[in-house]
Amino acid sequence: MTVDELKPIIESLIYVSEEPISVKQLATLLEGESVLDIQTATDQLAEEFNARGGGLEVRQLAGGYRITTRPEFSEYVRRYLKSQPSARLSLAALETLAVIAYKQPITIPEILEIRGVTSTSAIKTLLDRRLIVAKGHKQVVGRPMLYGTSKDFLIHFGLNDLSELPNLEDFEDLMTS
Amino acid sequence: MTVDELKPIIESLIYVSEEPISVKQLATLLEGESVLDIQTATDQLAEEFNARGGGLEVRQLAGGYRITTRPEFSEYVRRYLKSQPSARLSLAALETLAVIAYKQPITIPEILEIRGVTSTSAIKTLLDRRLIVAKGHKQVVGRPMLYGTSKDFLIHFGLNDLSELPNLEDFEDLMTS
Amino acid sequence: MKEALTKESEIDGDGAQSDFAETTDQYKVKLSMFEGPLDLLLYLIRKEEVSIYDIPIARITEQYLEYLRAMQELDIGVAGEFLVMAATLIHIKTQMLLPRDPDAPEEEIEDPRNELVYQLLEHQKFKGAANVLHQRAMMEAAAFTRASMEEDTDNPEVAATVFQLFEVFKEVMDRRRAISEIEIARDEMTMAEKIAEITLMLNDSAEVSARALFERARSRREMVLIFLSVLELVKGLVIRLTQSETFGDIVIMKRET
Repeated sequence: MTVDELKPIIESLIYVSEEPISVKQLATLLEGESVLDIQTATDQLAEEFNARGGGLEVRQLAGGYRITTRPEFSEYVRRYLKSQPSARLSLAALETLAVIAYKQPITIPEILEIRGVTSTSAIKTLLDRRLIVAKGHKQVVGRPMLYGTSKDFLIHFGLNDLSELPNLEDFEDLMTS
Repeated sequence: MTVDELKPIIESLIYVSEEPISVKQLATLLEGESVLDIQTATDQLAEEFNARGGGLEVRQLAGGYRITTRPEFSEYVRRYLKSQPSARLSLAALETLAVIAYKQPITIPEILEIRGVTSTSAIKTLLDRRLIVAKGHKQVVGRPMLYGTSKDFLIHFGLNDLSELPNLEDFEDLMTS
Repeated sequence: MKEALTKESEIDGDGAQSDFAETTDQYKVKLSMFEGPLDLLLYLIRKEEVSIYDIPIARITEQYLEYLRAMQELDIGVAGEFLVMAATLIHIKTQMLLPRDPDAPEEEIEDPRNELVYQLLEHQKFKGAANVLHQRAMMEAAAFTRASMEEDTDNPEVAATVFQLFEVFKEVMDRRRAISEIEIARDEMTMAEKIAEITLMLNDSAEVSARALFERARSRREMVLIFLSVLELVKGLVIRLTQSETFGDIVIMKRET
């Protein structure tokens, strides 16, 4: 298949996929097509689709592609769906999440050490909202559970991968400046 | 608003709508805009969107508009849907799976004893999805079949081995908070 | 970065910068807003406009303790972590008062505040990161995905994680415990005992009604036990079962040897 023939197929697959769909997943579904062609087709598709200036855009999220509405039309979409923005995370939960995101995999005692307060209820909230996941046990005395961020974390915060997190050192001078 | 300004808004509304959305509904959401303009914008949008020759199209269905994949790509869409291991389980199946995961190898009567309800259809679902496997017969009266979790189970839940299953101590703090 | 700081105080509930509130209620709200001892310390450092790298430890310790006292007076539960930090501050303060070893080379003298400063800086960084995450989540919440394609409301399905799996397991076990507690201190009878009991009954009377036998059971477990015992006795050729009509009562009889 040519790159141009691949594009509409990829568009329909991005559409039906429940989660952002990766080039690797696309390659499995498009057996026999080269990964390079699929990557090229996906890139071109995203560019062309987004150049239309329509209400939708192809975005790169959590290592895959997904079609979403453009943020500037959110007011109308909210009005239509009568949707409330999902419950905000408490400051404690956000700070705990930040520690986990940058220091993963990390145990509860280690989080306590960094934050200076116990974070169990925040951890529970984050687990319930699937923003973090258990990542096995740490091989130390007591074998505490390790936690890390999930795919939902990337999607929730609009990240393609963890490298897109802002550099922690950038926040160093907040107080001293 | 001009017709051109209306188009992307309408596109995003059609995209998020669960049911085909009618011009009348659009007019309610776009209060203050003329129905005629909305009709024109929707017609133009459909024409332009479909002229792209992409994988999606705006279609008129049941008195409203909706975005669907083009029929000619249905084979790929089907392939995608089939590739989904269907991560979702009914609560009955999930409960049964949890009991098997933590108590394996275990027989159906033993699961009944723990859950207090029969689990035969849940067991069948779990076997169909290859999340559990038969692990031989228990050497007691009736030689009931023993069940345990499969390799797919580990993959599905992102575990390296069963020792990584969270245990009670891991969550003691979380449960009480 | 300036922007981030302003934004941060917004999610902070606008606490940190403004002056101390006058009314008790406001005072309470403000005090309970500190996530932990590090938050309170950062607030004090900012309020006193001192450098985080050169904290006037005596002054800050005094203020810190004053806040703890206020929290106690206002009946705001002071978590243990606040007290641990109070102890740390007092310890640092004492160390600062100790005369320095005049012979020790300058670079080898470690400032007793170093560890605390490091902790505060780390904490500050994560607060900044939390703020950025918050902003990103707000932006992301403005982008919508397509509607779900099918809905099965009769059979709500759960997309499970390992954590969910564990929670569900715990629920099942809790439910089971609750049930067994209702089965008032049931006999922990073994199958051997049950078999002996049935054999004894058959010594007393030639025929025993299976229905009667099951009706004596006080729990599901005992019922299962009776059932298994009967099967075991049949297999061991000790008893035989007869049923005169379909769905009729089953009669247990001793097998003649």
